[in-house]
Amino acid sequence: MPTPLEAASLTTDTSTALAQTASTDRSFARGLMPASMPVQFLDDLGHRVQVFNDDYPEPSSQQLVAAYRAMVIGRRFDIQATALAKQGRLAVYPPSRGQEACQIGSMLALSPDDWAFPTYRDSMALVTRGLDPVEILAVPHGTAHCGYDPRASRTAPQCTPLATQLVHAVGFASGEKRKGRPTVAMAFVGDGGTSEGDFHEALNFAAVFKAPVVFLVQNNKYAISVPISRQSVAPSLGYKGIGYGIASEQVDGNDAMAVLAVLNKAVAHARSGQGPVLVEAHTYRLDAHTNADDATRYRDSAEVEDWLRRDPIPRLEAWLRHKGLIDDAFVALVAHQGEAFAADVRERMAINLAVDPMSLFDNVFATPTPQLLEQRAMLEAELEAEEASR
Amino acid sequence: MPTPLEAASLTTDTSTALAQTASTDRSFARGLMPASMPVQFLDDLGHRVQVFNDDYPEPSSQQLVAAYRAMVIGRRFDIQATALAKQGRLAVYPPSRGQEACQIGSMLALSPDDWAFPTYRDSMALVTRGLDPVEILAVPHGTAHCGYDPRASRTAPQCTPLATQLVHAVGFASGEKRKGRPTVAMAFVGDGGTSEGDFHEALNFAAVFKAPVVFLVQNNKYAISVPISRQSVAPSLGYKGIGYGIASEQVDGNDAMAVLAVLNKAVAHARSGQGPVLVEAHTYRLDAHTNADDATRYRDSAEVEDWLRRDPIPRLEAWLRHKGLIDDAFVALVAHQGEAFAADVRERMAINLAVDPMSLFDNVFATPTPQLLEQRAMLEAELEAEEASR
Amino acid sequence: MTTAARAEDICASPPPQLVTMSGAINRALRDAMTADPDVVVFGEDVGTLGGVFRVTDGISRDFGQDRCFDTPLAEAGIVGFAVGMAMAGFRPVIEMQFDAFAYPAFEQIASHVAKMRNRTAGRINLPIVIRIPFAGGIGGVEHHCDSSEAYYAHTPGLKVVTPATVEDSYSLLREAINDPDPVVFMEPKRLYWSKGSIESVLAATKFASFGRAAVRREGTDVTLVAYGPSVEVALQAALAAEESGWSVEVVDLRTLVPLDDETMVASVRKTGRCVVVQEAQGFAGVGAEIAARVQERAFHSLHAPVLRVAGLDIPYPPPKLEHLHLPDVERVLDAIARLQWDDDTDTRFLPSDSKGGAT
Amino acid sequence: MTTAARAEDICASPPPQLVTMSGAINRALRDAMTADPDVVVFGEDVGTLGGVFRVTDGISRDFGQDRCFDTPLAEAGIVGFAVGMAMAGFRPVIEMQFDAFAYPAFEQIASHVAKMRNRTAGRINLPIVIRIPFAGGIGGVEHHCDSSEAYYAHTPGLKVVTPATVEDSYSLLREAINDPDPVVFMEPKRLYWSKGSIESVLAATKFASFGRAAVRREGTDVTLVAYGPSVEVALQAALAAEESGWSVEVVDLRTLVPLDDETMVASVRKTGRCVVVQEAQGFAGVGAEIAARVQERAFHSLHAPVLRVAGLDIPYPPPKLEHLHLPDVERVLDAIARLQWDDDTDTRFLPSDSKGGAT
Ligand SMILES: Cc1ncc(C[n+]2csc(CCOP(=O)(O)OP(=O)(O)O)c2C)c(N)n1
Ligand SMILES: Cc1ncc(C[n+]2csc(CCOP(=O)(O)OP(=O)(O)O)c2C)c(N)n1
Ligand SMILES: [Mg+2]
Ligand SMILES: [Mg+2]
Repeated sequence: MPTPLEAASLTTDTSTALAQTASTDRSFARGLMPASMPVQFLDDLGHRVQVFNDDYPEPSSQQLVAAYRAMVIGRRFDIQATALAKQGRLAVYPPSRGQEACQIGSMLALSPDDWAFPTYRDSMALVTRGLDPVEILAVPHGTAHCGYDPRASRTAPQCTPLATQLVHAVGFASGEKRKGRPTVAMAFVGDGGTSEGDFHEALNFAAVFKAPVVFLVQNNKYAISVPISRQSVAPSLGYKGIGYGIASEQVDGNDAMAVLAVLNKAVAHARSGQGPVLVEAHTYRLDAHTNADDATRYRDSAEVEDWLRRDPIPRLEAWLRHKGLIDDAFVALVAHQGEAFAADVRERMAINLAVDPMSLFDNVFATPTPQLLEQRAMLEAELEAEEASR
Repeated sequence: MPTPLEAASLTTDTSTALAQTASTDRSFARGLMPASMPVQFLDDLGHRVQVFNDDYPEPSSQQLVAAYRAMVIGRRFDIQATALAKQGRLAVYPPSRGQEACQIGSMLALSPDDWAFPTYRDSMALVTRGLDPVEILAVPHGTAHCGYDPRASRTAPQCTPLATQLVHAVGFASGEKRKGRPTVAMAFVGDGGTSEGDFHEALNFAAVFKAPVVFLVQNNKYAISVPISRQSVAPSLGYKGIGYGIASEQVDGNDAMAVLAVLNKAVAHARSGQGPVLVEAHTYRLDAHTNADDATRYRDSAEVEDWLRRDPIPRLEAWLRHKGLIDDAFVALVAHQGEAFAADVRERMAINLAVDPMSLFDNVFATPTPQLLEQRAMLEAELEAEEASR
Repeated sequence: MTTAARAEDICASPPPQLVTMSGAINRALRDAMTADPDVVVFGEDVGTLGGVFRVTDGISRDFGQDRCFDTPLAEAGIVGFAVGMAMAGFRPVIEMQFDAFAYPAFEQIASHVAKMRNRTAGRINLPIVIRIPFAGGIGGVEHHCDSSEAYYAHTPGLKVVTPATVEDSYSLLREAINDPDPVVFMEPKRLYWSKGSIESVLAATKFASFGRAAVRREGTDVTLVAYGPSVEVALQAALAAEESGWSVEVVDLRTLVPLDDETMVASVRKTGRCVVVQEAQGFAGVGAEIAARVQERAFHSLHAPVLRVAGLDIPYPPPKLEHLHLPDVERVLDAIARLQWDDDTDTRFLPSDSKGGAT
Repeated sequence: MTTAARAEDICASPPPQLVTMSGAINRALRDAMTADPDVVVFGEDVGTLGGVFRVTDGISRDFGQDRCFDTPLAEAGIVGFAVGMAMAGFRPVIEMQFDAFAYPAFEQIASHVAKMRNRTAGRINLPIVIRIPFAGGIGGVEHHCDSSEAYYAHTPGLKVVTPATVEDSYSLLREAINDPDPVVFMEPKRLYWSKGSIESVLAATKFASFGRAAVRREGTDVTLVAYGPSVEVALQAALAAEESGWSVEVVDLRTLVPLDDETMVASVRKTGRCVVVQEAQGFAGVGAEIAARVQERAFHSLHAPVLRVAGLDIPYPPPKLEHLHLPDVERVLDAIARLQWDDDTDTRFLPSDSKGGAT
């Protein structure tokens, strides 16, 4: 883990000449730089690789077993949602199969009081957080813009306009800090989203205000059809942190143990008042962008095959079995729980929820304007007339 | 100078696993990183400092003498414009006194066919480019949005919305490259402007499209009243380049010899097809933000005094005298030329230029819409009526 | 191939081949690129993928990565890059993936694209076309269904075009690309799959002129003024109104800037009544401009106020409720019915305490 | 201190102390911050400097850097940061330095600030005030004089407020800060130095309600509807018109969203004629909405079309020409004169070939 940002604060009260840069030798810069290779604990087969970074304590067995279970359930949910989209029960679904280690690791690293600022793709993460899957699916189901209660779940609405919610996370985390609360905000963005101006502004605000935010870049190698090589020619997206004075890291995003180790530390770093952290997780989107997308147009199956060999679930499973932390019975149990979870989603999504037409006017403002009241009256009259004519 | 960006292109066709990051060890990163201390050739007294970077050839004597002359004239112009603003002949003027080394160096490093994309503050640079000072002052004079011909002068309009013209520079440079022309674009931004999302997007587009752009950040320590310490806590603004895979440098912005050396090389780098360069020049705005600003509200005179000792003009003068490249007579001659230049500006600005009211409608579109023709007719009638009633 | 083509030419009037609107736009891009090597297409996913609506399908393959390419994911960057490319002599046609995703570029559009010609006294013009798939009716989720035309129409220096037919989508886009000034080209998403023939416009030597509305249907009792996705709604309403004995004229504006006051006003002078139909939220939208203009210019011809049927003044609703938000035939018919054929003011939807009149 | 203050209380009616509009806004910020510790002020240069218009003068010093502080220079960042702060329980009052410099934040404003309450079914509300110094008339250079109110007024979920008097600037801002929803608070730059008394509103227990226009002057022949910087122009025109024998009523809208249809329409029902005055370019602006609404609701009371006097449909001109762009007394008088007191349609400015009428 990078050293704390003391050096950065050194620069805040210089006023003369080159004093600001006097403290900027490479050793300081190195303190903010990610490891030269992504942090990895387990190789593709689930063997423990040689530890090369003592800074990251190994996650507890308990956390690892929980991660395994959550990954299995998360994936089952994701597959179920994809199926519902294919059946037309959902208008659209952006799957995250293959990204389980990031999705689950990010949530297990948080305390219940922390907040998440997810994107449209982070549904597995929300399932892991304990949100009702049917509420999560309200958006693709077409019944709501956000089906869950963000305050109760401490989870901001899944954000569609790319990178825009990162700044919210920064303002929120900074606000919590100002209120004396120890909340950390976990802010999600994709590789493509890092190109947006809002990503830049969020990182800079976070650094300047020392906001307790962990920025998790899930570099799943594509922004819809555009490969990362056309998105950025930086050595790694993790190298963006230094330009803001933000401690940064890169991690093997398909290695749940490594993701947890890095994010546990990142969350602790942020919570301790040392400021934000940027983490790039190298992972892969195994499915198409959404069910409406045709991934064969822009990538070949060999590439997908290659990534299937790095599947995060068997990898962690192999390690946990090797350590004797789980066995056949447990694996079967978790698989069963996954099935039950999916069955529940299927069943409850089969019911068509009625959406109150008048809700259109309820939350534009706290109190509807006269203009909205007129429009409400019009719609009411229309619906009554329709009802009457039936 | 950083090594060329071959390494960056290595990353563009990886498709598997962590291959992308395999090439991202620190030695590559170092290739993009600025020097740990700003490049300097002359100390505050004009003594040649020990060369610590062989990568930057010393500028020619001819270029240095030209720079001296241009700095003297540039400053004289700036002082004259400031005076005109105080007298109310200009509505507003953003002075750049103290930033002569950057303003002049940036222009002398360009070929006549290159383009500049300046900000509101870069008026001295435009004087150095040979633009008519009265045309430059048309904006603060209130007669035009841009008084000069950008095509003839190969200089984009001085840009007010911060950092927005950086992207234009990138598109333009990329377009020139696509047309097979060897044009380089010099794009200007202040320390404050680096916080805008457009700065980020411009750097990324430039890197991805390998556009021949030199981004010159004049870190004059303030964005109106906001000091750099509240703008960024990065080790240096020059450290932002690596996050895009852009070769970067930082330079003593009050040392004209260093600025020229670094920018000469940066322009050559860009022109040779190696992609963009980011240069942070550490300098200082000696005057207020504009004549409407009161700098005593946010900084004390001791700080200004301190920077006066680093004045770029006496510094270069001392060196040139020491080397026997200029003498009293030359110094006097240049001072005289500066006075003559200022007198010409004063004289020509005393004339109130008539602005054609009907020009309001001429360039909204190539051909006015019917709606504009109606409004034109209305104004015409009004002016005729007014004329008649006199 | 050439022989085959000739053979086709000789065959007397084959049935017109139907293409979709997205196909017609694709064809317009290709024809413009063939006609002028400076025309380039770029944006998010417009290259290999061919765009999320497949509007640029195959163009990158057929014209090469230099002529049609993907950019990094940043809309302000895309628009700003287009400004620079135009300054270097290109004619960029850029795609904003969805309406609400053009908002990050708003500063570039409003402060630069719209104003560069004016700022430079005509020395730098920006022949840029900004294509924006817009509006709803396709069950899209939030941020994918905004009607944003008023933001652009209110910004001096932008031409704003919105085709309602397949033929117009080809013809107006060709004209937009030829135009020396920036054009915001708004493509009604729900019409991408609509079908029509473009054969006559392919053969034409001139494209649809900006500032010329089209009377899509003639009538004598009331004029419906509409544009883009609402033209179809207006036409359906006209058909239905016929059954109630109203003869309805439908004017399709085609370009919002410049606006064809003449055609619109001439129609209302003839019919004496007018309803404006737009999908965008009504408040301070383009429909307000049309209503204001019609009564300014045809006041003494009007037998009733100009009414507006517009989207509700609410954020675009979730898919299951969008049908309640979108102007439909019923709502247009209701507005027609309220055109004071019996000379009474309609107070039904006014707040009850104001029915009395003055405060 | 306390004694002194009491002594003052006892003194019978001292002459009212005059303050500038910028002073009144400063006072409103201070009073709101004193009343509620969750009110925070931030933006570019609002701290030590006190803002480029000195509106936040001394607040950082008196309330501390925690309550009033400078941010990095990034408008989308500022607005997005405010969204997060509001989610954490604060009531941010943020400043966009000038009108055109709010455009980089357009996505944050239109896609988040305006929609968060609606998106979350009321679970997250955003009590944010976005202060925007706007409009021209101060000889400002390009990008510093835009009238951008229509962009916000057209966006559902935003309240849009624009004071025309010193008293209102205090009262409406206090109300805006108390409002549970986001408010775009547009401050007419040229009125910053205007003077007035705020003593009565300081003493008031309630602030100006949103959605309540003010009749600034009563009259019987014609209604001028105006807001923000144009109210003063309308009042001057009313005075001048009196000399020509016209009795002119002036309605100051104060809030554009919500809009006070009632007051506006009641006035027109009384006078029978209406001119809308706005500084913004006219096309598809707020004035169009007002004209459309007035004729919708008071059609049978109108003796002439509702006319608009607005800025020209051009980019804001350089200072030496701005007087030709800005609606002035002459132009308003001319519009009043054209209100068909003699029942003729005015065709003077129509393109010559259309004077005949139909196409
Ligand atoms: C501002 C904005 N522009 C465009 C889009 C359309 N869009 C949705 S997802 C996407 C790709 C995002 O890629 P990435 O950030 O890598 O995330 P991923 O989908 O891979 O998780 C695009 C372009 C959007 N949602 N927001
Ligand atoms: C987008 C935008 N926001 C705000 C402003 C107002 N403004 C003009 S200059 C300035 C400070 C710029 O500081 P910096 O980039 O350091 O350049 P300098 O003035 O020091 O040369 C500000 C905030 C602007 N011009 N554009
Ligand atoms: Mg991705
Ligand atoms: Mg600066």
